[in-house]
Amino acid sequence: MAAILRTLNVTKRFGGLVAVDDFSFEIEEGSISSIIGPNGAGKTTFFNCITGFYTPEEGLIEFKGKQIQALRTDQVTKMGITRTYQNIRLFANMTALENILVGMHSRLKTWWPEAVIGNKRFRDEEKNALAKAQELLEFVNLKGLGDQLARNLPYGAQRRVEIARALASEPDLLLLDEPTAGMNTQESAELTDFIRNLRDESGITVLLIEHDMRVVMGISEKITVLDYGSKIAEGKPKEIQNNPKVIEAYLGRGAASGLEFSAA
Amino acid sequence: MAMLEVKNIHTYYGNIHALKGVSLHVDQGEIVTLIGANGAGKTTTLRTISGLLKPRQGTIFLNGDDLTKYPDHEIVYQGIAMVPEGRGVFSRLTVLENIELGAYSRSDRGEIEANTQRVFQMFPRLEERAKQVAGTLSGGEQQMLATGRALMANPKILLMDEPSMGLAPILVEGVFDTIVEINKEGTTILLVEQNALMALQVADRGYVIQTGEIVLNDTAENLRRNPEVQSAYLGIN
Amino acid sequence: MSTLTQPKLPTSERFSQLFGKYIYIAVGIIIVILLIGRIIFVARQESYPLSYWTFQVINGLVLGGVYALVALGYTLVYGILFMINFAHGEVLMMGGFAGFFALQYMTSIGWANGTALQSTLTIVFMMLAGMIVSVITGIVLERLAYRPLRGAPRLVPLISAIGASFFLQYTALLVFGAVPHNYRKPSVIDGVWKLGDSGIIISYTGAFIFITSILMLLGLFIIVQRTKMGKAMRAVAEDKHIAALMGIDVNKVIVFTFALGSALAGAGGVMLGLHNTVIRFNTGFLPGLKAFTAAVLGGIGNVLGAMIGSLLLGLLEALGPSALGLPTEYKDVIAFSVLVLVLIFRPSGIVGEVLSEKKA
Amino acid sequence: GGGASDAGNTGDAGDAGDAGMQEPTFGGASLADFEGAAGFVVVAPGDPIRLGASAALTGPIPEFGLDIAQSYQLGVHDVNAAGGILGHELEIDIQDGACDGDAATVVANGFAADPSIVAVAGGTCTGETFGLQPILQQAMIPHVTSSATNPKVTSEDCTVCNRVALNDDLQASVVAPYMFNELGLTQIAVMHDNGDYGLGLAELVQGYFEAAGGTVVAFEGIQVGDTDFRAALTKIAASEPEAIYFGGYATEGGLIAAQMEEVGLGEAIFFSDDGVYGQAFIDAAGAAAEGAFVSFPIGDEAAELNEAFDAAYEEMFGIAPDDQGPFHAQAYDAIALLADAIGRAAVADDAGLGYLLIERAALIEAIRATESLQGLSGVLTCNAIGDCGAGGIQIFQVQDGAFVQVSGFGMD
Amino acid sequence: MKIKDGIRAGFIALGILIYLDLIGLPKTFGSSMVVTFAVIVFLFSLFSLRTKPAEAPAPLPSVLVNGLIIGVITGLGFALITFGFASLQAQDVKVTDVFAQISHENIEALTGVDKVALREGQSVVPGLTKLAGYFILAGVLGGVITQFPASKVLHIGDEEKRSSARYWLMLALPFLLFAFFLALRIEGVDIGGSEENSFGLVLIYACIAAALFAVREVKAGVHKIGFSALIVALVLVIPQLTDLKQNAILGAVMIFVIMGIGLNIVVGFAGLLDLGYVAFFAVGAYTYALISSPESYIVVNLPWFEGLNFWAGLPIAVLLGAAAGIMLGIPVLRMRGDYLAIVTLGFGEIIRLLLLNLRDYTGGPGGILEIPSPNLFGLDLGNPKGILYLGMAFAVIVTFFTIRLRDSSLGRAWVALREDEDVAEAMGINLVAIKLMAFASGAAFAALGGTLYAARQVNIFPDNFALDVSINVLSLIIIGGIGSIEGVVLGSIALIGLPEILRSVDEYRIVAFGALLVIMMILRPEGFLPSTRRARELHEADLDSPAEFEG
Ligand SMILES: Nc1ncnc2c1ncn2[C@@H]1O[C@H](COP(=O)(O)OP(=O)(O)OP(=O)(O)O)[C@@H](O)[C@H]1O
Ligand SMILES: Nc1ncnc2c1ncn2[C@@H]1O[C@H](COP(=O)(O)OP(=O)(O)OP(=O)(O)O)[C@@H](O)[C@H]1O
Ligand SMILES: [Mg+2]
Ligand SMILES: [Mg+2]
Repeated sequence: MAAILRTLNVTKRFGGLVAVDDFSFEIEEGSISSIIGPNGAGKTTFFNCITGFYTPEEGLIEFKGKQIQALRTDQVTKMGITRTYQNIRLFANMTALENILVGMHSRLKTWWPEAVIGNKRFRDEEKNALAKAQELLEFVNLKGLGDQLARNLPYGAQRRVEIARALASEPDLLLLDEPTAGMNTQESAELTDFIRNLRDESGITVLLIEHDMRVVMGISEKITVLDYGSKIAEGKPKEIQNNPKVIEAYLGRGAASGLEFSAA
Repeated sequence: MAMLEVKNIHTYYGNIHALKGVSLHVDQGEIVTLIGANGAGKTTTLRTISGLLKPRQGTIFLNGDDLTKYPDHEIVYQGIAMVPEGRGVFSRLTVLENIELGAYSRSDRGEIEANTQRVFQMFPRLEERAKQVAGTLSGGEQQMLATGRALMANPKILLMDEPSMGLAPILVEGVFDTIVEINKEGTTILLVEQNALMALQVADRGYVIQTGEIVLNDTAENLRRNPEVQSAYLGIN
Repeated sequence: MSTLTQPKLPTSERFSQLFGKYIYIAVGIIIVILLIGRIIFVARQESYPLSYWTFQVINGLVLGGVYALVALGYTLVYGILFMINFAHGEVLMMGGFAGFFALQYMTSIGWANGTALQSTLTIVFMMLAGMIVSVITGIVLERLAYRPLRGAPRLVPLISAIGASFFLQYTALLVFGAVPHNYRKPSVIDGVWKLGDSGIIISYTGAFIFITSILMLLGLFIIVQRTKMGKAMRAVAEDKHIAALMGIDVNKVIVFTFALGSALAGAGGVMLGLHNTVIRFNTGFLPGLKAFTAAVLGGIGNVLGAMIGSLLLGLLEALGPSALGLPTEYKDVIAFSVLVLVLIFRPSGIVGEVLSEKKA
Repeated sequence: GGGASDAGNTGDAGDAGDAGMQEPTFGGASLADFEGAAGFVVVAPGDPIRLGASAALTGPIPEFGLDIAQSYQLGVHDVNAAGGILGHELEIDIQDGACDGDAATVVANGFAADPSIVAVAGGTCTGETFGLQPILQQAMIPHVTSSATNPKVTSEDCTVCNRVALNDDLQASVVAPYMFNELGLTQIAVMHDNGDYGLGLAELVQGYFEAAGGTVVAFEGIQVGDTDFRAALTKIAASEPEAIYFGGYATEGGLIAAQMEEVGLGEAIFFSDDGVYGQAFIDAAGAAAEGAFVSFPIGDEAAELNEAFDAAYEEMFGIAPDDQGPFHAQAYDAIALLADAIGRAAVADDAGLGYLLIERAALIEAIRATESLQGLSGVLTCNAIGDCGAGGIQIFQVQDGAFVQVSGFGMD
Repeated sequence: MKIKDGIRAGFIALGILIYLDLIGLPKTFGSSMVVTFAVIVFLFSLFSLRTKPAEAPAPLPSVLVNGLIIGVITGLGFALITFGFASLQAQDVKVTDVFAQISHENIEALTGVDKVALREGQSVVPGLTKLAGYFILAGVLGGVITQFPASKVLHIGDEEKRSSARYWLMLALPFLLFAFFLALRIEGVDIGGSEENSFGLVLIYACIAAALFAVREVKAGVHKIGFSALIVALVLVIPQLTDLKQNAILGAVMIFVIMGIGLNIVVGFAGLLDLGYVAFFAVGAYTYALISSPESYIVVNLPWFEGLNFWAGLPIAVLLGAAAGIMLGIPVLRMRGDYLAIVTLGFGEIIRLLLLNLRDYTGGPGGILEIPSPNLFGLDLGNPKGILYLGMAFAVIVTFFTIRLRDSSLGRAWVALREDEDVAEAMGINLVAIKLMAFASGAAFAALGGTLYAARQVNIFPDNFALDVSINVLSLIIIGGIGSIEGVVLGSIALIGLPEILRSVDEYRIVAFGALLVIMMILRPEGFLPSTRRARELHEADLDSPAEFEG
């Protein structure tokens, strides 16, 4: 399989701080990969570089063979990358359905004068968009909750709406930033299954950041470990789990990671 | 008599009835944990105890003194300090200033100085970064700061809201080590955790809260063995 | 992986990139070059002596000093509540009126123009009267018009503040009458220094304003950075709930902030009255607007920024027209244009907010 | 505006008819011919003759507006005290024109919609007056302004437009030569408040002064509402004028005079206009007022009348008119002029039942025909385009804290 | 009910009365003010003594005592202060030097002792005793009334069930008010007193407001269509029935409706706080003036150009307005929140100052005169009625345009932008494009309003385009209910229409306007008729807690 995303020597600095340091990386199309690393290692910053929130000072980011490091966020989205956020960032006062419709924005083709006139093309497109949004809602098991305000939804549901919103833009690559943060064990397990199904059914490539080792180890085909902005290890879950560098910098005794239990 | 006694509190967010008669108690020297799913009302319980929210009904006693009659900012003077959810450090202030603010409720200069030293001893990392602006600390360091800051109030009881959230596994271990240490030094702790596994390892007793109601109440040991708790909160089936 | 080559964006993309990032810089450079060119051209043509520029700098600094006293109040309140206290100019006006009546009284008992000591005491008394009345106005304003709205979206307190501004202005019109109230400078402060033959003149009141505003800035700095109250203020600015957890009485801190800002405005009102010798119901409006502009120019919420912004604005107003060879009517056009320009290149003001720009 | 024919006087006329009284006639034509007809106003017995007024009670110069409004009230009071007009009292409906064309539009439409309004006094500002004019013209309601001095306010096209204030052109044409010839000034700076009135006058003065042979070394504007004019004055000082002529109003004028010394213009003469005349200027300028020149249309000639007026005004409103604003005399005269013209234009009914018929066209003509009417501001005579201001500009100098007339140009 | 509460209430009431005294109400309204003040005391006691719904009803004695306390404090306090002023007056001290309204008339209105008598030493005590007596009586009465069941009506019930009778009444209300208005015109009927012109206008306002509420409440479907058609018909006939002044005022209201709808796009939809909206209004007005008035610089200096008529000038003005919107939009794209507010404010001032100072081209403070008014197929629209109809037509067009945009993906993108700019961008929304679109359409509407304004005024001046226009438009969309178009209409009526009626009450008008803004924000920050979405947002923080949580 071909690499869908490649980065070469990406460096992002904040003043004197090097948040991402000469980071090269690639993921294969259709895979599920993870990035882990201590707090402040630069994981979220790396996501921000890919999605165009930040422009890296150095290095190149190539997506589906095109360079994207200088693009604006909305252009990156149009090319097929979307993301979710470490702390959920839904449009709180819009309904779940409206959130998903906004996610679809980049796929809608009509121009505003058509909306003003209200021609057939516009009406058809709106109808289709609505239908598709309902479909997505169903896909994330939230059928019937479309008219709820996003902020009134339970936390787990909000996560799923966020993912549905991300999917609405028909991405090829989905970036998830700590999708299970603040979830309890059972909820995390459900979400893990959901992500795996998503990849299996629609072939979307998934890259996630996660601190919950049960999720990471259970789902990832490849794990990359960041520390102080640079890569300290990369490989299959088993390799990472036993890598002394990773244990020292990140995993620790393993008591908190739940690995003990899953092993038991 | 229990040190902290929460009796039948009902708390609302506007029309949302978040706590539906929560009662719990914490004894001197204990670590008590409160576990539950998202939105169960754990944070709301702590906020109500610390005075940030006023219950519409119910009472909270600390050593026999009713806390609900005090405005939010006077609760800390009664001996309750809180490590808020999401750390809540003052990100534009320096580490040292954050720590000094922790002692805002006190005026015994000498004692404060000693206390600061104790916090620095417990978290040497903070002393290294004393002049740094708190917002630029890493997540784990911020958690240390929030804890250290709360200790500066010299509380009789410390409320901790998800101190391990979003931390790397190695830091999570550190946080729980600290909790045990603080407790050993004589501070009573009410701990809210999503990471029930760890919480029940360090706690003496625990409560399980579900949609605003306490549904279980037992020793930590028993809770860990409880099959319902295991499947719902510990990921064991 | 080494096959990656340098970026090749489609033309349209490249244009939009340019538009997004570089056009600002390009336009900025062009504008600055044009401005410099114009200034050089004008300087050649007009050939004002150096003393002229010095004189205008002095005028500008005094003007800036007045703005600073008001701008500091804006910035303090903004820094804590993130609201624009649109009625702050009216707080100044109330102080100005109080100072006026105090002066009238002192004149009637003969102190204003009595011995140097009496005259000095007159000024002290006026300042006190102005500050007290302004503080009362500010606190009442906070209690009635802003506190009930705390936590509401920003537009709401803004509209409330606009309402309060109209209310205060026209209340003053009704209560004190429409006619201008003219200050008579007490004798100690009535006069000018002539600097040799240079033609430069400094009025006592001008020097008084400038020095006072610097002192007030220093005082404020010490209060905010060094005292316990200052630390509490900064904590409240960041997070009111967590501040309350620390045992900080948030309402008290906010009231204190309003009182502090209002006291400065009150002092400003009296000094404005002493310097420019007139107070009317709408006296607060224009300085209020300018000071607000100055606070934003410097970076709102930032005490030092307010000072720098104010002095810069004062200097722009005084020097700008001459430097660009325009009639003085254009001073405000110049001032506002510079504001827009500065904010384009430094969207959070000259000194900037301390907030990080972290986005995601 | 046909929608508003049901005004109050209809009902009263009906009552009179019901009482079985004789139907009034005017020159043989019956009342019904005029009742509600567009060009006429019928005043029933016992009803007042109604005037409208637009005064700037809010906006940038409320103190002037209030002065004018109070003078209107006093004017009406005096007319009524002297027996009214043909047995009818005068009544005035003062609305807030806010010194703003926008507000004036509404005010004027209100008067146009009210068939009992005979004439209008005002507006205070030029913009406000321009807002009134098109509407009043359409409704054939004459107006007299007492303070709008812009030359464009009166013109051949506008038959309803009149003023008792003097045209700025006259003021400038008197003042500029006076400065050049009498005061011997050759280099002056001209300042203005960037308002319609101040700027217009300043430009005229500049023109006349240069025509007389002098040089205008600087021409600078200030902004109303500002109180610190030192930067502008510093700039002017650099061109070393012998005098500053200022077009504008008293507050700014006073401040400029006061601040001149602080920029080294202590020796230069301060010269200004009728908007500055008044106690307000002396109060604002303080000691610096001494020696300043100000032109004003009222001379010592009418001093006695003015004294009586001042006393009555203070009695009625508790403030001396000079403390309130500069245009009270003209405002008072506007009412007097309207009352006089109405007296000439109104026709009593044939049988002396107490009805009064006022033909709007006749009133418009009557105003223009005003001649030698003694007012507070001088002797009023209207010309063909409605300029009725007393015919002279006098020049005053502040001496020992009071205005002393030093020249009486243009006096008849 | 503690005694302390009564004392507090008494002093607050006294403060209000003194305020009203200082701003000169007694002087303006004469001796009737004593009674009015007593009524104020009465109402105030009623409201402050009424127990809160949750508490148990206060016993009669405690309420009575507190009523008495309120009465005594207000009565004695006010009498004492008036006595003080009167003594000063009697000694010929000029109180008006400090408090401009405390003249002899003021004292006379309150005590019945006129100036001459006062100087001759007549005592004001009897008058003041009477006054104090009134107040005390009013306070006690207020206390007594709280005990009557009828006063419970003052507690507005939590959730009134909407009965069908109420529903139909709501639908009928606009027509009833309209009928009332028609009845006024019947000869011999004199309901509104001498100010019948104003009274009629108030009825029209009430009628339109009622219609707006009803349209919102009416059930969807046939009901809605039929009802709306009736309302439209009603609105169309109104200008035929109203007089010149009423039409002129309604015309002004319409111009502000058009502008309000435009600003609503910028502030209400896209969440961009614009304090310099007047700039575009000015661009529209001056563009049209410059290319149409025979007095304008362009027409005067181009020998072959005779000036365009309204219909030719309108599109040019609107396009230039939109262009100005984009021009302002580009530099402020990166700014957020309050910086945007101050920059737009600055921009508005720059435009006004340029109009003022570029006098060779704009006529400076002298403005541009003789702007031609519109004509339609030979029909002169240059009168209040014509302008009003034209304004209504424009408002309809603008509304249509706005609603269509709001319901498209662009509309959703604006909401997303307002909620979270970064995330919106990450959804593939081109922020530049949609922000500029918001600025451009908002500006175009303002320019449309400006053109109409210029045609209505005939003469325009830079002063017409000062900051207060921006503030008015912003206030009206917020008071009306942000994000909603009905809200804009209602806001325009409340903030533009109503004050016009009060024009003869001069300065009190603006004091009341200011107070209204403050009170409104406290009691109903989402405005009268908000869009449901905005109402939700504004109540986000409305929590049952001492200090609200925002997130
Ligand atoms: N806008 C910014 N300005 C300055 N420093 C920043 C900014 N954004 C991130 N940083 C710093 O860059 C480093 C990397 O941050 P990042 O958020 O990428 O960490 P992370 O790996 O996602 O950590 P966590 O697991 O805690 O989310 C941190 O030290 C952070 O403080
Ligand atoms: N500020 C708020 N406004 C409205 N409702 C709220 C607010 N905060 C919490 N809630 C609601 O109150 C209930 C309890 O929330 P709480 O935050 O106490 O849960 P929690 O147990 O702490 O969950 P988590 O594990 O996510 O922190 C939830 O239903 C939540 O939606
Ligand atoms: Mg992160
Ligand atoms: Mg929680």
